[in-house]
Amino acid sequence: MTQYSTDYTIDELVVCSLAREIRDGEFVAQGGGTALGIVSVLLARLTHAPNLKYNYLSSVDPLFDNIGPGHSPDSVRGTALQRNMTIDGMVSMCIRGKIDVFSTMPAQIDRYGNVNVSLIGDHQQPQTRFPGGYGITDWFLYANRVYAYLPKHTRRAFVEKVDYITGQGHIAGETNGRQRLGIPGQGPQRVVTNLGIMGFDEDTHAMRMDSVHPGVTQDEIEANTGFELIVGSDLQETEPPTVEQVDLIRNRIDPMGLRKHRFDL
Amino acid sequence: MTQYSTDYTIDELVVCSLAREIRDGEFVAQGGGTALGIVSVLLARLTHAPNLKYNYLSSVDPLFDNIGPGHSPDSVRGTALQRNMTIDGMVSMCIRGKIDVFSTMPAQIDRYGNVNVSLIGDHQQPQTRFPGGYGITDWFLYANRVYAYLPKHTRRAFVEKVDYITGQGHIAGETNGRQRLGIPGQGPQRVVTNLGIMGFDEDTHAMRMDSVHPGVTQDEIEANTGFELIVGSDLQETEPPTVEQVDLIRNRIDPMGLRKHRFDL
Amino acid sequence: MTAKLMTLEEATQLIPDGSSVGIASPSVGPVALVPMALIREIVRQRKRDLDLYTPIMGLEGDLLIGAGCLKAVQAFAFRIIGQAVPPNFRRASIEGTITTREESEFSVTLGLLAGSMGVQFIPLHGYQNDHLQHHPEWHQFTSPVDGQEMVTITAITPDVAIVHVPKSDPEGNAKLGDTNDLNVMAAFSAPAMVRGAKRVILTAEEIVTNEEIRATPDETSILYHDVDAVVHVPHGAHPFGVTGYYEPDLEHFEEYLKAANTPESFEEYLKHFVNEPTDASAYLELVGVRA
Amino acid sequence: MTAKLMTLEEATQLIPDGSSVGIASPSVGPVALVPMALIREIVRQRKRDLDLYTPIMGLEGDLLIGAGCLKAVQAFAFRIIGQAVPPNFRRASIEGTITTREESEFSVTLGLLAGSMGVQFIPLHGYQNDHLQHHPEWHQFTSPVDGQEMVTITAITPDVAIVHVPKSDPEGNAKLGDTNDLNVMAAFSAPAMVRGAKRVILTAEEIVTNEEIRATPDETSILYHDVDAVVHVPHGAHPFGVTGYYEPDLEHFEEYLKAANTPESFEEYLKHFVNEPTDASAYLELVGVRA
Repeated sequence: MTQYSTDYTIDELVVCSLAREIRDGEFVAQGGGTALGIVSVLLARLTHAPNLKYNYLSSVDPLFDNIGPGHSPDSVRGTALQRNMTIDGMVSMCIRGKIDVFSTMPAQIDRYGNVNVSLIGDHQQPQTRFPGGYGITDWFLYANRVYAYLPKHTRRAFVEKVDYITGQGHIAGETNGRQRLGIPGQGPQRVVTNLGIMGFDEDTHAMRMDSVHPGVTQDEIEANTGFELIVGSDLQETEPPTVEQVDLIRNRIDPMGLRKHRFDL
Repeated sequence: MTQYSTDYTIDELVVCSLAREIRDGEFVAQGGGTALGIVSVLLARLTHAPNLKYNYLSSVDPLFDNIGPGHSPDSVRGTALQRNMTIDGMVSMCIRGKIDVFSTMPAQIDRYGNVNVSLIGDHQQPQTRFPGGYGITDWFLYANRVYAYLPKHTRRAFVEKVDYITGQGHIAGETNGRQRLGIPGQGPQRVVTNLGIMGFDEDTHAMRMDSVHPGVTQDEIEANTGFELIVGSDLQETEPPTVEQVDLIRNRIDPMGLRKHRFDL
Repeated sequence: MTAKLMTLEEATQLIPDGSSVGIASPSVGPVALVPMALIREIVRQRKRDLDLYTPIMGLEGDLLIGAGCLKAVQAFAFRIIGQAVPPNFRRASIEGTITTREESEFSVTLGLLAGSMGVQFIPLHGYQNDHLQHHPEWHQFTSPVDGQEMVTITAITPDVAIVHVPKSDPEGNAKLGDTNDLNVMAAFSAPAMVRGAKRVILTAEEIVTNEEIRATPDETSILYHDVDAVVHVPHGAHPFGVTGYYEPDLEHFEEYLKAANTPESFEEYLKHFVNEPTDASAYLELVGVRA
Repeated sequence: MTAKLMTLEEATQLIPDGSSVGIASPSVGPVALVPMALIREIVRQRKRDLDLYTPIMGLEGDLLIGAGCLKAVQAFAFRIIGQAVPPNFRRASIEGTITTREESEFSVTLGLLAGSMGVQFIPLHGYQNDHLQHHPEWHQFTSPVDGQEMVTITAITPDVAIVHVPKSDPEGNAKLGDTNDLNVMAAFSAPAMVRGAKRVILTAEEIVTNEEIRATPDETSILYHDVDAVVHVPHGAHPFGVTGYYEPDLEHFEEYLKAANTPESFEEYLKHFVNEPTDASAYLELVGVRA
């Protein structure tokens, strides 16, 4: 019988929720700056998805299962199938639809899953400038399924319209809008936050509340979202991490707690 | 004072005529199957163009000056600046306009310098099938100046219209036709045969007789050309090879006589 | 055996009649990673109406033409190890029994590059020769950038790409050897066409472990996620030679050229070297190679 | 000295005010072939209105912005060795004194690839984000192949590309070292941007002979015909590190970030580290490096 953890932290819940979205044998890509995403991939590989394939920066399928400083991008390259796939190789792989799953942490997200990691405010004279999108623009178009996670579910992050579309979400109100535009990926699937898990309506593609984390209320999520969320007909409580998952996260994958970045504020 | 050879052969005259078209410091490219062209490049490098740069198949600027069997494509690669420039690198170099001079031996050529190395007769059911164009199509578009040489000046080779345009020549009657089509290279400059040297009129781009080889008459060239040649106002006798050139060709560059291919029939 | 590791017979069944088949590592000279054992199996299985994509068509394509497997061929050159026009190709051309789509070094290279990157086409200026009328997949258009006339060099994405490699693991992670030792075309086209193709069959001199691939990760040229089938075939490129394994069998090339000279003698060749040997090792015994 | 071998002062004069300048080997982390000595000379010569093309903008671009050399910058990320948003860039963005053309990994890669091959653009489907409105060089059009909406990712061809290399001969035949040791971006972009640029300046740790280049022809990554100027600058990437030569100076990065935090302290930094040292070796003495 599954034994659930009773002392998990919110970052661990988010890690486990993302890990559950990865199916065995799938090909997952992850950038370098998103420790929590990496922890979720390594957790999936150590539990239900032993055959997942993984591109970590330029290393193809490195075998590491620990993101401590001994497992920096450089050091894991030696265990890869290919040590330095250059950027054209990575772009090729993604355009050709080889990547099943990608996850990232945007600064803003809107009702249709458009994400912003570029700036807040006016394009020419923003109030805040972020580091920019790297490949987020591209993976949101070409990876098969993408996931977003946000450490703080607030009205500033969940907005009616993002200030800058770095990554394209769904096409408003159009069931097959992405297909019409020739976009190969299915777009954003789930948004995992410190409060709950959101999905998108199959027809209108508007964001929908799918589950509420233990101890959080539906009202709390609605109050912290800057637009009207659809409430799923089978709204559930989020499944908590298991004892095994928490043990793997804390003691094997991320003993230094790098996953807590921005969750620990 | 220049001492001319009195015992040169026709292939040697053609080699020297092509070599004279290469200016010092220019970048020359040459395919593998055209021994006579290679001899002309090596001759230019050993005489008036010591600083010419040379791409021989995939070897960038190999230092060899002998095309005997000891200097096969493989063996010269070790003296190159880059041993194996792959085809995308060669294509890039040519599209970007780095190549000054290219020469080749077509099966047919027409009034405007269109060349055919593909087939004789109907496209779907030809009478004769040749090995095809390799990069001739491309170099005729993108190399700055191209040259053709033909071992037998006949009405079958010099035709009103080639059976298959493998390499594009000039645009009929249009002074800047190539520019209008966005073609960067200047196109065919000279055609050297066993009888004479042809150029192209600056305005109409029609083929023009520029010089007649020693012992050949203007009538002979006209009789062996399948269309009406313009006769240049300063029609000359072709300058013969020098004693030095013939010595270099026979004793240093091509002691095996590979240049004679198709000239010795 | 993983699902990808299979026999020549099984792998060849991944090539339906009417498919476009690309040879990812074409021959320029006699040393080349041409999957000859697979080509012979295609003949043995009497595949029909194949459309061959190969930058340079040599003995391998001529064998397929002579055996009646091809309806069309696309290449920028037609030559056996840099010399003769392939005899069956010449005969089929003159008889009009094969469709030839000739192209050029640039169009092959840009088409493979487009396929490799997953983009639809790469545009080229000025390309207005007779190749154009044989390529319905190339479209003339006006550049949205500067209004000039252009041609789309459309991505080359064969239904099945086939390539012989020195080493592969059972999943299809493969090494081509020092790419500087490959010919100028293959060093580019082998990885590029493998990426662009819808399905990929590797034949390999050696099957190595995944651990061996990971031990030298800088040498991996083909990755498992592009590969559908892996077949272990020692001497799989004969009569071509493979660097580090064996020299080309130049006498066999001569024997081939002589045989292909007439339909009758070519039938004899096919019978003797392709159809009668019961498998790849019987062939090797026949040509005097110890596998 | 050949015509290409010159001093930093001379080479920098090949960059007119208003030019677009591309950094062919951008930094991802602290080990990178960034031509920092040349960047400092650009500041010293008070170049103005430059348009910087760099896939990832780090300390080098931030220094140019803080010194008032740039009018615009194009990149897919803005980060100093993978960490902080560059302080001068952040300030200039908020004040509106710099034009930012953000793009993505795909658009940079395809733009560099187009420039490298000499083609006008590479088409991409579905690219309809907010980057688009900042890139007048990208044109929306209808695919002549299948009628779908596309964007031209137009070739990236800066007026001048600059790159630091371990070894070059006097003509500009250069080695980048083992490209597997370069970062994921630079291993592709260094040779690609050099090909696409109208003019190229190399700074080199060592000047070697042409014979030395020919002795290991498989290691030549940049060829003379693309290069206009070669400058010998040992430790020319400091504070970045160069594999096989020196480690990055991480303390200097920290010092930079602290200084760039306010315009006043950045002015001090500029004065002390860029304008006051009389030449590259005076700089190295100042930062405690023995050249």
